[in-house]
Amino acid sequence: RPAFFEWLCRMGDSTLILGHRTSEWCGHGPALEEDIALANTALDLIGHTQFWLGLAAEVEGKGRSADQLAYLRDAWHFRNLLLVELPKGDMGQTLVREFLFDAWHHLQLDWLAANSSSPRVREIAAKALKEVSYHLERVCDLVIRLGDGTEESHRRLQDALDRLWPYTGEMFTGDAVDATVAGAGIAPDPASLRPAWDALVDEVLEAATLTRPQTRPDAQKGGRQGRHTEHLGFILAEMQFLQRAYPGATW
Amino acid sequence: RPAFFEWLCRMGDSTLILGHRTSEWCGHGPALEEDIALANTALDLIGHTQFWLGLAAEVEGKGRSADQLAYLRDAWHFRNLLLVELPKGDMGQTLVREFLFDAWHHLQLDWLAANSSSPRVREIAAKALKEVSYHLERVCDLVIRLGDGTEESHRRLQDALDRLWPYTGEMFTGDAVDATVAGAGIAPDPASLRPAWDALVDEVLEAATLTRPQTRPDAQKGGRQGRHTEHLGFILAEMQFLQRAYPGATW
Amino acid sequence: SPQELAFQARIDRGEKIEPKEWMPEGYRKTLIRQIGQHAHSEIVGQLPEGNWITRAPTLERKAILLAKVQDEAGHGLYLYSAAETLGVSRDELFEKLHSGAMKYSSIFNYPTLTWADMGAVGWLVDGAAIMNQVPLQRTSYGPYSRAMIRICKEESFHQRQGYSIMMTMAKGTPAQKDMAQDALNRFWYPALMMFGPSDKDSVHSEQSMAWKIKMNTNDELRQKFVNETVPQAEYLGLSVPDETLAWNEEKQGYDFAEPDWSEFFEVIKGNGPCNRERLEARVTAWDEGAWFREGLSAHAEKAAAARMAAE
Amino acid sequence: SPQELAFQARIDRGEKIEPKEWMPEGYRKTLIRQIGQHAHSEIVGQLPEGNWITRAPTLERKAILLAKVQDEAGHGLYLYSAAETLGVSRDELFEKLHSGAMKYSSIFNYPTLTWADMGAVGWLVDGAAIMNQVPLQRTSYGPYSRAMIRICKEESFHQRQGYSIMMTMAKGTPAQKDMAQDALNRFWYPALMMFGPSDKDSVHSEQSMAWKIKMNTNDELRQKFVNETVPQAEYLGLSVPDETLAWNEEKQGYDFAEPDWSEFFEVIKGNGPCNRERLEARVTAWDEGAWFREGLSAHAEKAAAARMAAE
Repeated sequence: RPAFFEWLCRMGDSTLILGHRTSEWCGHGPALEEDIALANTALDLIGHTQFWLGLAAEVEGKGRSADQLAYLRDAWHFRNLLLVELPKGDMGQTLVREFLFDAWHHLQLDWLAANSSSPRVREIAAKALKEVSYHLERVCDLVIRLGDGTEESHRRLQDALDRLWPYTGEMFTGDAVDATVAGAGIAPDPASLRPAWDALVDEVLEAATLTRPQTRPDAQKGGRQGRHTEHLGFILAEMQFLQRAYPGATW
Repeated sequence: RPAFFEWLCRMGDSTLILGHRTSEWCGHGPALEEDIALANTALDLIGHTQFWLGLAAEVEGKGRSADQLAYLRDAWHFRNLLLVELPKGDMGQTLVREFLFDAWHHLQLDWLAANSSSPRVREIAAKALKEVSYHLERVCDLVIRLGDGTEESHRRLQDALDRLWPYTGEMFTGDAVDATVAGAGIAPDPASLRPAWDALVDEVLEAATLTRPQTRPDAQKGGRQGRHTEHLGFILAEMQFLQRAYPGATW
Repeated sequence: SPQELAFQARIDRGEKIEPKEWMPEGYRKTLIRQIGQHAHSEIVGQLPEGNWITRAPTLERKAILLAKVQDEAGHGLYLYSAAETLGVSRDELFEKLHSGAMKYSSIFNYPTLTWADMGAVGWLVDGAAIMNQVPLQRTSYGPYSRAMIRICKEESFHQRQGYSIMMTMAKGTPAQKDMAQDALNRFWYPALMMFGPSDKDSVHSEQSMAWKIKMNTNDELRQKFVNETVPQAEYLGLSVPDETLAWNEEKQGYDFAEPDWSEFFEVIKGNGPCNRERLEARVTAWDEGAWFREGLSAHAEKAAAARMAAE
Repeated sequence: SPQELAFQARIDRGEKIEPKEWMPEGYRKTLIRQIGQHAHSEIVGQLPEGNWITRAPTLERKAILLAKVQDEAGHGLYLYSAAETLGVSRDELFEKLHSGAMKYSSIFNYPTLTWADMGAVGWLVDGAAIMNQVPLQRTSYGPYSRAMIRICKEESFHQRQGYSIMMTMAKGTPAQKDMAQDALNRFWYPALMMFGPSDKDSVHSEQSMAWKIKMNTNDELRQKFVNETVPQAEYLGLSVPDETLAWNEEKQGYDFAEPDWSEFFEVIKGNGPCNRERLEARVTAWDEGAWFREGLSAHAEKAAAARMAAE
């Protein structure tokens, strides 16, 4: 049960923080269609967060709500992947990050919707899967078009890929929490998703004329255990301000 | 007494927020000497803040401390000039902002140290005056050298000046609080400092080969009454995070 | 001319004018200006609300605000499409926005300073927008009229959400109520300004009314807005910042103070609190997005060439 | 050579070598590398602490932290000046830092994640630095020795401030104590790594010891650090994250676990948590400051030309 809570926080914190980063683009996108798509993606991710953290709060059984989990934990209690907390960077970094994450997210939700021993998890995953299928499709298409676009768009995407690659291994690195949750049939062994992820990533990178980095994919990790980058503290200071400044108020 | 409190907050909030913006440069300056000078300026400004808000807390007499004033008020209770809350921009904007502010700050402290009817205000102003004399001297020198440097350094300083000019009038625009405090002999009528400020600014701009903007200097105002720009909220979310997240803790 | 008379007759009969049909050059130009300005307002209007998305106080409020800002971008899309039917491209309109040749609604040059502003913007700004837009559903130009029908549906939803934020704040802690009152104080007069100067000072009105591009006078709409909004403020327990406000039995409406029109013209001239930042944000987004748009075009050309070669 | 023998004899007698005096090329090169790396560490070392200045929890702590970061820049200045006496300019050294040809202390590639890290950095990182630097006050190269004397004075002040933060946190609320423990957990082994790999794996040690550029072995200093720090941790009521830690009566020192040297070499190779960001921050500062430096030079030239013309 504590492992299940922990795992749910990992799911919900990752969607929350990626939703936050994505929402930073609102009104600042490179084209109107992109503004709409990014706001829509952020909206979906915040929706997933409500489900995951809502269930986490229930499983914890200490009377906390999804909002309390989102707004009243400090950085070292957050369990998101490091990948999602990195600055949004240019649109190349934003898209490549979403691509690397969605490729995993989609596999994860697909497994959960079909196989999880928890009916609640299956239900949430099934809802989220539809949206994430669309996110993945859209972002693969953009990565291919921009990778195989101009020299500059190619360079920007390759730079983003090189920069983000060391953060991808964390998605597939299990620990005791994962072992417990996988043992209970709730979630897959993280490592088991790697081959399918590799295959999809390779396929898209090839179509995009991008080169798969040769650097270590697992150089950066710790987010899922609460050891973050210096960026998360700033995200939370901003995100949590009102709940912190006006404790107990209803909004 | 409420006017005196208000006026002290205006002094302390302006030094606090300018100190915050200046400290954002730490480790990111264009030269080592500049890193040192900016950290030193920020340090002085935070020191002044401790004095002004410390006295404000005493005058208020409600048992609040300088730290509580700094860390537990929301944006609409802050009384700083809008000028000091604008983003730091490039070094040109940072220097021109400091120049425009220091030129006023120095005159203000000079008057206060010599003429204020409040011995406490005279004392604080006398201490701060020494430091601010040095800030002003240093920044005038840099504005002159960069204004009359390369084409690019000239352009950047002129851009900064044009951008910041509409915020300068607020330093000289009095309201009922100023009238009360001036009436009590505590502080000068803000408008009375304008001729000396104009003279200094004109002299430095001429030496710097910069052009005094012809736009309205008073287009932007309201900070001293609590109507701020959208930037202040983000400053405070960051600055106040620990005090908000861990209420009542000792640091 | 007989053509113009026939055109006016069609309008008078309540017919819709469609893109391929003949229209006077002045009609086209006025429409482009009006629709373009409206589209720009939707786009720039994302910014003051976007400013609070990352700080929304609950997940639910964050989701609602995201959806709203997304809708605004969508409205921009409808409106630019409507303008395109008049022969002006979206990129041309953007260029005019960025150069300052076209305006957007001045209301978006005011900052959003507290969360209560998300309420005030929804309640007052969207409220005033709806007041302007509802009659435009019956405007003479077909594409514009249809865009307005879609937009109005969503806007009234936004207004209700804004009012719900105001309600929660006004019934909340003392600090929240203060924030709500402060937001009303700051947005009241700018909202009144959204209807434009008094009709007697308004230049284009008469011809636009005849063409059914403008359906009501500015003063009519402003009066209607005040009549509807004042009871809503009372229900919230907030005070409208106008000491002269009083019910006038005779005209069955409120007497109210005019906004400070000199402020209005200052903001139009570029001296509003956020003019520079709003425009800079849009220009920066556009400039920094150039490589993205060019990348997509280049790929589309390559793909088209590849298809040609394959045929 | 006889010259080298005479040089070594001077060092053995405890004389100081001064800039204009003859010195072996290896001595000069080793010193440049060591002083330069130390200078770079001061500059890059501003970043992890600079990260918390805007979030310092009280005005007093903010002022102290600002003063500390300012001191670090000042130390950089002394050290670059000392290196300049060996014939290498500050700009050349910067260039080598930016290209990756020269390193800075790996400890600064770890992130500062909570306010307690400001305590841990002062206590452990400055503590380890002092342990390295105190003997260097007696180093054979005059300018380096004198820089070290000034620096050590300030560093021990910083260490006390760091310890004071740890003390306040460790005696504070449960959350603060957790933060303090977490900071110790994260910084303990990286601090041990600051002394470098075990002497048996260290390449340059022997010659440097003979030249009195290096005064103690890495293992000696590490042992000394552990011996001093463990009781300080106990006094704080915090646990050193080393289950094997035990007092060894015979050697009158603690037995302790070695840090994970594979992690050390990974961080050196660039795979630490913050390598990319730290270097990027410095390179960005330098590149974006080019116009500033060029502006000042251009003005200096104009002023010099004007003086010449006037003479």
